[in-house]
Amino acid sequence: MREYLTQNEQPRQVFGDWGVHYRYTYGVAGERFFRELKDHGHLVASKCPQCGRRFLPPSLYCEDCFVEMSEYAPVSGPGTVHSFTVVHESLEETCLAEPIVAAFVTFEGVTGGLLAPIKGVAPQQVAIGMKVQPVVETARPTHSICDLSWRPA
Amino acid sequence: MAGKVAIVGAGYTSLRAVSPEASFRELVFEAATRAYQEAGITPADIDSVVALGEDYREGTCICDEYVPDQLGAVQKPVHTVTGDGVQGVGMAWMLLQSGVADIVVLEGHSKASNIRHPAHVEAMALDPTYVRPHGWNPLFVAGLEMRRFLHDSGVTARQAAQVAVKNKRNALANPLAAYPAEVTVEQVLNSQPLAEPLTELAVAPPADGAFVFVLANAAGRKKCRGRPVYVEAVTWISETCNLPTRDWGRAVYTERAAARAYEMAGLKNPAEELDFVEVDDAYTYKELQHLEALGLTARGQSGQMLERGTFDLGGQLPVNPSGGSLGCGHLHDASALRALWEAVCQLRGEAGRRQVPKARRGLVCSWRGVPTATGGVAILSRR
Amino acid sequence: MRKVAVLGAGLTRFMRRSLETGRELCWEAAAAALQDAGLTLADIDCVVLGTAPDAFDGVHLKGEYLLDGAGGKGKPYVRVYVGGGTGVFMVPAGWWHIASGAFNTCLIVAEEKMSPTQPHPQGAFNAIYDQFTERPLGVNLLWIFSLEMHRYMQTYGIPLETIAKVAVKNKKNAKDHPASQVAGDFTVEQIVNSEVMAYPVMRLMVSPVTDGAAAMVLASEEFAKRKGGKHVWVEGVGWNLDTSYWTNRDLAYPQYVENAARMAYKMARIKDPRKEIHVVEPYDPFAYKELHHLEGLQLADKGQAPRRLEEGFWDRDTTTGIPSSPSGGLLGVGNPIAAAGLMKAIEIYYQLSGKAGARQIRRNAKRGLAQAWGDLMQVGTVMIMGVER
Amino acid sequence: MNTQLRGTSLREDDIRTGKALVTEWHPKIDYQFDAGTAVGQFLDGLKAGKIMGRQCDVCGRIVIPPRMFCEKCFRRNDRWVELKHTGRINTFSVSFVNWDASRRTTPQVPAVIDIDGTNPSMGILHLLGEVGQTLEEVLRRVRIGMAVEAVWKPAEQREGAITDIMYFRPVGG
Repeated sequence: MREYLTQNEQPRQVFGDWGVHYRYTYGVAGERFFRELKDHGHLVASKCPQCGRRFLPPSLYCEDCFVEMSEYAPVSGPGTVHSFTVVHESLEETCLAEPIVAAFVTFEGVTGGLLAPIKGVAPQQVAIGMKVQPVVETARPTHSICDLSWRPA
Repeated sequence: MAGKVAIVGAGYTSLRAVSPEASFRELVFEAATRAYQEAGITPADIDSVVALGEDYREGTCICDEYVPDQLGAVQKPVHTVTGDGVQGVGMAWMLLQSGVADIVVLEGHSKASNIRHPAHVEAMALDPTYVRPHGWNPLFVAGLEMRRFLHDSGVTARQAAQVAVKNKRNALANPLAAYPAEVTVEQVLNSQPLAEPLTELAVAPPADGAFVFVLANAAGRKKCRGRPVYVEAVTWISETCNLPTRDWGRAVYTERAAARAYEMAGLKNPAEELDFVEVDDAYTYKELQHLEALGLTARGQSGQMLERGTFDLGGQLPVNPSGGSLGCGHLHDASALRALWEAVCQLRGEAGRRQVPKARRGLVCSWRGVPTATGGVAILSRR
Repeated sequence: MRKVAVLGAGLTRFMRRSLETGRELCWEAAAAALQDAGLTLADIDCVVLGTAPDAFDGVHLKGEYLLDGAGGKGKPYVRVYVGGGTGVFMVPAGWWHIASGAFNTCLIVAEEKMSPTQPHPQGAFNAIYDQFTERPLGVNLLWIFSLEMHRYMQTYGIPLETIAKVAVKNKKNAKDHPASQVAGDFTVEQIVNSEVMAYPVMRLMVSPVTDGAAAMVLASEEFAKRKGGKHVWVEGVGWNLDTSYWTNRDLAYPQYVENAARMAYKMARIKDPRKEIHVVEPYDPFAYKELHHLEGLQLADKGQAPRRLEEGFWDRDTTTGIPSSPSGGLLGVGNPIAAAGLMKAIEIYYQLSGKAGARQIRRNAKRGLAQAWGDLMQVGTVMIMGVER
Repeated sequence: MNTQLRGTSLREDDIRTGKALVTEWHPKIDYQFDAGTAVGQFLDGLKAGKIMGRQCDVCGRIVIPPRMFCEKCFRRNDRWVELKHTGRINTFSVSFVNWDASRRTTPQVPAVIDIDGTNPSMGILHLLGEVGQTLEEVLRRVRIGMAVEAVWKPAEQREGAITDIMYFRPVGG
């Protein structure tokens, strides 16, 4: 037994794994958004009765006015790429064979926007300001945000 | 008010990529021993403790359990802030101003090397409904921010890369730093792309280490012998963490925190009145974005000023003389304490080869990292 | 030290699993508190959030995730943390934001959404144990409580039936609480004969898994006076953290609770708490904890809280004793950890301002105390409120 | 107070039947913790069949689990001390619940065991064994204050972990 560890083989590590996983409800507003997406293929926004702005994704409350939002309406028209990035690493920090083009897309007259991958276009051809259309997976839906992607408009 | 608040002791460990010979307790004990010795106090003098910690990074659920022993703070009023070092200073400042404590200890550490799947851990911070299910490496948030910042400000990717060159070079003069190096702009730009335009050398690599500070109000200072560095202002602001409604190009949290801090410290022309700044540089572009938000450059001018050498050691306004997180290593929330330690060294004139001549007042600007829009500003002075 | 007033409070229902996300729960409680105070978010200078481990909601940097629901957007916002003691600790934290002179108004919000954790929320608690010398044993949460309870019972010779009466009392009190999740009329036999979880802890002596949120608005004296009316004031705050080497401690007595209480009593200039505290909300995630804590709070001698219980000293309708957990506590109302602690502080506010409705105690209460506890059975948080006299 | 509180309660069935939508997430939340100097060598000691504590010469305490500092005197403590393989039950529990809240038919008996040779007497968390298969049996055979001894894994199976001690059992069976 020593006062100091001075050689490579001396330090020990103890492994630990939390061993839990999670199941998240979508919430009052999220339930509405994903029902509309599932049943009608719409993206719905909520409207603040105080400031009048429309929010995407919809929310139970306006984060500025702090009042309840209970009016929902579909968002129409093409979206605009506000920013995008090409992701090369997985969650395990390994190199992805096929990089993902992740884009944040906004809609005219709507506060906020949605994050989803742009598909069917080379990363070099994506630019800020580019118009895109939402594509909703209907063949094998997951009823999650993974059902949403963008294609050039 | 209980008089000015001062830092009277600053303790540290060296920073390194891995630290297998020391447990987190042993790292903190080393830093605390230094801080208390410098302040001339024993644990009996400590009225309250503020610690920084986030459970998923510590690997411990309710990580505040493991704070007191290594600080000699068993059975004291101890609490943890899940916030950065500037927020920690803020809590200490309020405890001291309220008079409930005269001497407060602030602790933060990182054992980032112990996390086996760091991207999985950081991804847990993403909204579980609208963002996380995509399964993207959370660096994508920084990639989106960087692209939009470059687009809005006109700063170029080369200029952003220059931040890594400067900071890693500054770190060569910092004995604590884990990642000092001479690198070129080309090396930064051509390193492995992670979330374009972000490349590997544009990201501050994680490091292990610990910092402990002793803070005191006027009554507390009577019990301490350490050379005081005064906290002239401390502010913290959170913008929304909700990615869809945030500003992707600007650091609005820093703009607001800075405005309050300048008012609190009575600064009219901060670019003239500050002798150096330590700003968060978790990613290269963040340094420039934060400098613009601090109002220390006109919007869109940070890149050109950097190229002109304004922010170099020896420039008009040295930025990250310590080497920043890019040069020292990223300690998560304790990164701001690394910056605070640099500010204390500079203001005491103890920064050695990195000393900014006649440093009288400095600023620390923090950010809690992706996906947050939370950060703080602290202004420190010699008098 | 500036004086700090309570202007309003709000709660959500406490539920086994809520549809609402954590953010939505925060908003529901915070909006209710602002409404109670007659204020809007624009009147709030700063926000303090309390929530126990990230592992329940399953969100890292949970304070950041919850912030817009808690009203923190664009404001000085911070999450402070002392494990299970966090809920009551919101009051000390809000207090120093105002007492320091830094801010005039503070919204404090506490949230817990435990239901996302699978296979069971209890699993998240495994990682509270020491990662080197305890977790590899295959620990579970109930161990530490049953170990502490057994030591407490053994030291003072307390029968299981007496401890069960805490659950009977609190579940009954909770019948009048609008947030309550597990209220009801139970007999001592039902409690004692309920499923053995980890002896001596039986299923009905344990508070449930809960989702919920609570919020409170605090303000400086200047702000409160300008607003007018009679106010409840924060008179004392205390908190204390013991060693993390919990197996090295005396498990029969919560010294850290005593230390936290003494800090708060000193600030409130209380010399004899048994005379000067008129209503108390001690933390009761397990039945024995209420008794253990009443002793730590100096409201009963060591080992004597159970005897007082038998005498009815802690009953809600007592006129000579000190009503304890008139809300129904965690055993009756539910245990969304941080939110449950703040619910207890809120109960003191309701009792002192005469807003407790069917739960209003019969004693005329001028001063009350709420306390919480947590971590590895090592933290005590205390807050004392009083009305103008 | 307002008695019309908000909050929408769900039943497990609402989720199972798709009445309420959910997403699942299976993260990799795992760690390789640095045991460092004190605990690292404590684990080495277990591998060698020894229970080691640390002594502080100022307060005289001999502590377990060991640390390289004395938290009371706030100084580097002084030496390693080999403790006995025996101790006394400070408290125990009879647990029928697993970590995930599933139930056990035969109980685990966790205990705080004050290890002989510490000063003042202080303990560690461990399990009791050879004490029965039912609640009644365990309560009949185990008492707080009872002397117990460590039962070790065979030397070749030890790996330098707290589980190198399989459990503690009453002294003399």
